[in-house]
Amino acid sequence: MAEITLVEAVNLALARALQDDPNVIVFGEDVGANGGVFRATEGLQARFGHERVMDTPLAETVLAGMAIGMAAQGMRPVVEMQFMGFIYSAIDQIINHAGRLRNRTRGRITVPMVMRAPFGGGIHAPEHHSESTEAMFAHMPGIRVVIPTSPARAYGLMLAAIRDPDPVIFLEPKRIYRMVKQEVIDDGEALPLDVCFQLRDGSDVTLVTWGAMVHETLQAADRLAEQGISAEVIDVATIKPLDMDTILASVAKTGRCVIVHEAARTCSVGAEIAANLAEHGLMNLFAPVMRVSGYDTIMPMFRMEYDYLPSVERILSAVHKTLEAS
Amino acid sequence: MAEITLVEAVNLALARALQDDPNVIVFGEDVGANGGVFRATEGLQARFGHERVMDTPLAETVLAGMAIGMAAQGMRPVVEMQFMGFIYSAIDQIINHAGRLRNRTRGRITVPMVMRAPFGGGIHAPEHHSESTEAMFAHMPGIRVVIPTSPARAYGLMLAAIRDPDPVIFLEPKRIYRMVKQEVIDDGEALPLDVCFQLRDGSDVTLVTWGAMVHETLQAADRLAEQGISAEVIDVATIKPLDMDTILASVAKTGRCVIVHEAARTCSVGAEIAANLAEHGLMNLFAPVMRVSGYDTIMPMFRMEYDYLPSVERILSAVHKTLEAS
Amino acid sequence: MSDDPKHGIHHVASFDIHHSQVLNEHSELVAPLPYFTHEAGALLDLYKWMVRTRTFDAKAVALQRTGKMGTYSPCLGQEAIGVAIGHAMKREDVLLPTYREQGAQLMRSVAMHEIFLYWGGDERGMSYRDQRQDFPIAVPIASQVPHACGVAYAMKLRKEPRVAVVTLGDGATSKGDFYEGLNMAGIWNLPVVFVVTNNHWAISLGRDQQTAAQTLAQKGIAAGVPGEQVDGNDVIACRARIGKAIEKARSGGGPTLIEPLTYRMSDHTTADDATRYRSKEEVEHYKSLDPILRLRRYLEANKMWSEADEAQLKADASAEVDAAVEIYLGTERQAPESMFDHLYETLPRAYHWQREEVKNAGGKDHG
Amino acid sequence: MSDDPKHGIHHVASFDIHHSQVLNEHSELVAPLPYFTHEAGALLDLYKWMVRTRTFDAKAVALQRTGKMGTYSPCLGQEAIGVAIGHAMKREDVLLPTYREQGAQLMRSVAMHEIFLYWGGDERGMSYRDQRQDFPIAVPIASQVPHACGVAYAMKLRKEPRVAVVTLGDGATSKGDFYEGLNMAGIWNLPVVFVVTNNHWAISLGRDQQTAAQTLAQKGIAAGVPGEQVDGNDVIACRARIGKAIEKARSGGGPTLIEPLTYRMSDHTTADDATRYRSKEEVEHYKSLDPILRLRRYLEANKMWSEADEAQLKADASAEVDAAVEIYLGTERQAPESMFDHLYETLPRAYHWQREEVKNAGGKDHG
Ligand SMILES: Cc1ncc(C[n+]2csc(CCOP(=O)(O)OP(=O)(O)O)c2C)c(N)n1
Ligand SMILES: Cc1ncc(C[n+]2csc(CCOP(=O)(O)OP(=O)(O)O)c2C)c(N)n1
Ligand SMILES: [Mg+2]
Ligand SMILES: [Mg+2]
Repeated sequence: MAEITLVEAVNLALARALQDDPNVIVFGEDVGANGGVFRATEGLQARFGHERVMDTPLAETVLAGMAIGMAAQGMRPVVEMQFMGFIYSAIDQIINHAGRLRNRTRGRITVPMVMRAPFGGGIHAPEHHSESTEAMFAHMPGIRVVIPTSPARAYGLMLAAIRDPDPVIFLEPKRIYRMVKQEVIDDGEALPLDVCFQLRDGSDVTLVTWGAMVHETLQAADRLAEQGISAEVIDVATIKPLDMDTILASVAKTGRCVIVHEAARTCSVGAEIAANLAEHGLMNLFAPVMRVSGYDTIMPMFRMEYDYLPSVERILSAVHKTLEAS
Repeated sequence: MAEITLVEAVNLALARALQDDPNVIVFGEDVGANGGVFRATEGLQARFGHERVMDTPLAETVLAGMAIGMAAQGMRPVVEMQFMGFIYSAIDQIINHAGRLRNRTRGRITVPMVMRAPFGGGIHAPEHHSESTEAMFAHMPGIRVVIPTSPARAYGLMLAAIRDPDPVIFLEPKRIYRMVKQEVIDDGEALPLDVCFQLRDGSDVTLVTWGAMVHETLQAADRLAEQGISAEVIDVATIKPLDMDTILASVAKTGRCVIVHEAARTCSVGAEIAANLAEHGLMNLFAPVMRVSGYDTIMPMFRMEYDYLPSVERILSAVHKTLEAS
Repeated sequence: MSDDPKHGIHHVASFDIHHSQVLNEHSELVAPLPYFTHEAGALLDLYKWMVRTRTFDAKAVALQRTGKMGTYSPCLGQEAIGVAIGHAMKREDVLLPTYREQGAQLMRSVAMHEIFLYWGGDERGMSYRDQRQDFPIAVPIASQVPHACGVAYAMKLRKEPRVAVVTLGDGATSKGDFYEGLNMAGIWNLPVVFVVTNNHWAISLGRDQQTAAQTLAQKGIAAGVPGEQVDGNDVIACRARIGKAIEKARSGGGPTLIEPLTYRMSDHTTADDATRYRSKEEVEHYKSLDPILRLRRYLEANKMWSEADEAQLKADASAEVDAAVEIYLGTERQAPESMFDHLYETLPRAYHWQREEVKNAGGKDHG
Repeated sequence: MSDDPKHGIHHVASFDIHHSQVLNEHSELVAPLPYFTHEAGALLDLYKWMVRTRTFDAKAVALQRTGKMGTYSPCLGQEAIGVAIGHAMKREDVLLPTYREQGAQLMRSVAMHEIFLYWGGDERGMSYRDQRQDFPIAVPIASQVPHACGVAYAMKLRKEPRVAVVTLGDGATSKGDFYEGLNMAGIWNLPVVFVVTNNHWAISLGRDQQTAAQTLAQKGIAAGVPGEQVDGNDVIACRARIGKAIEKARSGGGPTLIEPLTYRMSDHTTADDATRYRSKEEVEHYKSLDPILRLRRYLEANKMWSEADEAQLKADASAEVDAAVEIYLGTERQAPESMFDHLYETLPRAYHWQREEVKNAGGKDHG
């Protein structure tokens, strides 16, 4: 078993799903001969044919809507949005239809679709190619929002997303598409879609994160360890539904929480986690819940993008503040 | 000076702005002869002509985009989205352009537009006509989100929104469009766009709310008063930027906070407020921060909509919980 | 611009739009009866379904007016189109309707009381006990068009001889969703028929303010999809042209756009007051084109229909509608916690407490 | 379907699409020189700007390749269209460009170093010191079309004799924004010209997979907007037709859609590898249609241009580009807190602490 990257794991899971289930189809802009602009769909069209792996015109509204129509007919469409910056034309279809059809029809029509999109900054991409707006989707009822952060989790969560009977927004942190390699066994095993993954065990502070920020957060945990501070690291992974049980249990143990994310701060998933702590975990908190996040400003173009993205220092400084607070 | 309703106050402010500034124009679906489906634009076309008050085809993307183009040319467009349920096709234009053009061009092109939309439930409207998704907009950088809750505030905030040099999403709680009448003086005075309004003074608990829920929240405060509990009531009014100073000061005084809103819970504006309390107000809190909110489910059709909307009882029960907690 | 080789100008492409009619406003045949009428009783079927639809529609308005139902969108005057669609489709096809396709929906086994429930604010009005595949109406205008392309793609991929029929209004043609879907259908030669009902109004916006295009049928040209007009108050022509388009799609011939020309005789919905924006004269004019009257006169002139038949039909239709009203009014509210029961296949743990809270909430005091 | 009154079928409307050319691929005039060429030096101007654009474009690619700039989208082979637009527009008009309109942008006083800054990841590349009204490129494809309608509406309302010119690609024509904008322009007869550059590719999607429509020009028919094709590698025809459309719009004649036919000679961007999805033969074929070579041969044949002129022009252009590179590379980073300085006219109090935090953040350790 060779070691593979996160984007290769996405590809592996897609191939597996296409292989296992004739209802699975993959489509989007440039996913065919080009293999997707990040090569996530490389080789799939050659292997599974033009009817099951289709290049489409540039039209995100109809891409989303077609996925809904296909899913309503019992297919398992996996539609790619080329970048999260272009997903907004699909929002009407997601919030008004994908997330609602089961409920509207009392279970008669269901929408087992997956919408994939690479997201996040840090790869020196052009304007509009680096945003993180997962919170907008987390606010919508009736859907799931999933973010993998390792090759193994990308594989297992993607399979779970495709097999899930409800719509899943699957956001891929493109900065770490090729950052690490890991052995991934193509055994068709899915991972659960509603639990956090605990990446580090710790006792002094809980670091909660998701997406590419796992990278900085783990580094911060290493540095804290050097300083004798034991940080628990949680990868939320399924942003919606949110597994607060795991986070609350961790904070009950550590008494401190720092949430780290790339997205703009206001009404972010970080806000939701902190709000839950203020409601259900308050009495366990020794210190303010800190959020180290993207700012409430436009994601800068790439010359300044690393001034925007939370750094290891910003995480460390927040942790130290929570340690001083009590 | 006659007493007028909230929707009449919107109309009065629009007329005033059209009168005062030739750059102001009003457009949208059915805003002309029909006066808007809620009559917010009643009489404006007759008074200001078809070129400044225009009926448009049914096409929310281009409506939003045209407003941006007009604003870039120095006009002050006020575009109506007929219901919030149909605003989603405009999101791409708002997040990718309206909120960004000033920043992208380092101030060269600005977007002084207003997008109005009635929102919220409780009027026995058809499907898709009752949602509250203000949090999605509050997450977007570069814009303002404003929600009036009285005729006077509707008038003053609308004028402020139109005069503001940046894009404003102006959400009108339609359940209270005609609920109360109030004397409004047509003096052209705008209200500030970045402060909360304190509706009641209190010392035992802070109730924070916005939109139509102001109605239930004030009633809850009355009932609490009968029980000898003094509740401070804050109408957030400008959801973005969020005036946390006022809220934090109130909670510093009361030590307890209950946030009341119609919108779905996850990643709501309520989450943002609670998160700020967990970060900046923690040491003042005697009790968990409670959110009484819409549920994380599809807004039900009207036979069950009042099971979804926070009720006075739900607010009271939350307040009592915070009082018992400490 | 015209062909002018001396000035370097060459003609590249030509397009034509046609309109068809079979039974004109005077109930005269202006064309031979189309093939489908060879089936015994076909015309009578169309007639009966139109009357049934109108009876249903009138009752729905009455229910709203008497406070027993919410806002409702009548299909008065447009019955020919819905019934033509319902008659032309096969059971296994899929309809993606607007809120004025009651005729088609009833013919496709949506129960009358389900439609009442829907406008009565109850989700069960979309559960369609006897119709498992058709979509419920899409309230966000034109957003159903992309779904139709997806449904049709699935049919095509699986090589099933089935067709998706999507209906929309003149107003819907201004929305990007419509055009994006049309374009997709063209590229993939999908088995989908677009019925664009031009009833001349989109709430208060008249057809001529909706687009500068001379016809709505020509919008197909933008996507390489053939388009045509048909007299939308002539149920025979509607049934013939829509049927032809459906069978063409079924046999791999690809999509068609059909623009039936008709008129919204009612207010936009029961919440609307059309006198604010259109003239009585206009409405009166269109009354004379009524699709039901038109066919009835033809049937009577050809001894296919009598006063007695009419009386019987009306009585039957009323009885049927009244029975549905009874079911509707007798339907208990759903349990409040049901708002969580169809959110996901299995409600995630994260929301269990919310379901419990709704379930246990006593009153709903909103002052 | 054809006219057939006996079967109740009547013809309603006809539409034609034409293509124009002035200088063919062999550099022969196939039409009289258009009016604009009567202005002395007009042809030379077009030529010089095309060469200047290509010189700039090649340098931008080189900067990216050597790690001095980010991803860039070349306009190689499409220079005629941009230059025709730039030449036809008046200063007071407004351009809403794509990322391949460098020719037009340079002619409209966008500085070369600004374009470098943009692709170098610096917002100041959109501040256009000498061009205050034109839009920066819209990265979300087709989303600029609605803006153009708004700009044009403002011009019309104020009775200013100005025109908005919006450019887009073949890929953009599949997006609803394009169609919605086109429809608006038709209804309100707006002073806007849509230049739809058909370069046969949208990243890896070929023109024929983009739409089943025979031409892109015919998409105008859907909105009642006249559409036409023009040889996009013939700068003279482009300038003539685009100029004509602009002046028509200026004088109240309403919108036009122009489809210049050309070819994307380069990869989609410097991050793309077009050999994955298209053949060498195809690229080679289009090389022979090069717009710059085509005009040069004509100018030389007519003694309007010499080897020496060419050498001088190239030297001048290179010097100009090199000077811009120097400014670009010498431009200091913006202060990090500047990310808050153009967020609102006045930064709301709520965000002051964030600005302070960025300002005071020392390192940016990301491992
Ligand atoms: C996207 C969207 N925008 C606005 C509305 C509000 N609305 C409901 S019906 C309607 C007019 C529709 O006109 P048309 O498509 O001609 O259908 P008709 O009502 O005539 O059958 C409008 C604007 C909506 N439902 N969806
Ligand atoms: C809405 C949107 N979807 C996807 C993309 C990614 N993307 C960038 S360019 C492009 C192709 C554009 O093709 P075309 O309009 O023909 O312009 P060209 O590149 O040929 O000049 C795509 C899909 C985008 N920028 N915006
Ligand atoms: Mg209509
Ligand atoms: Mg192209």
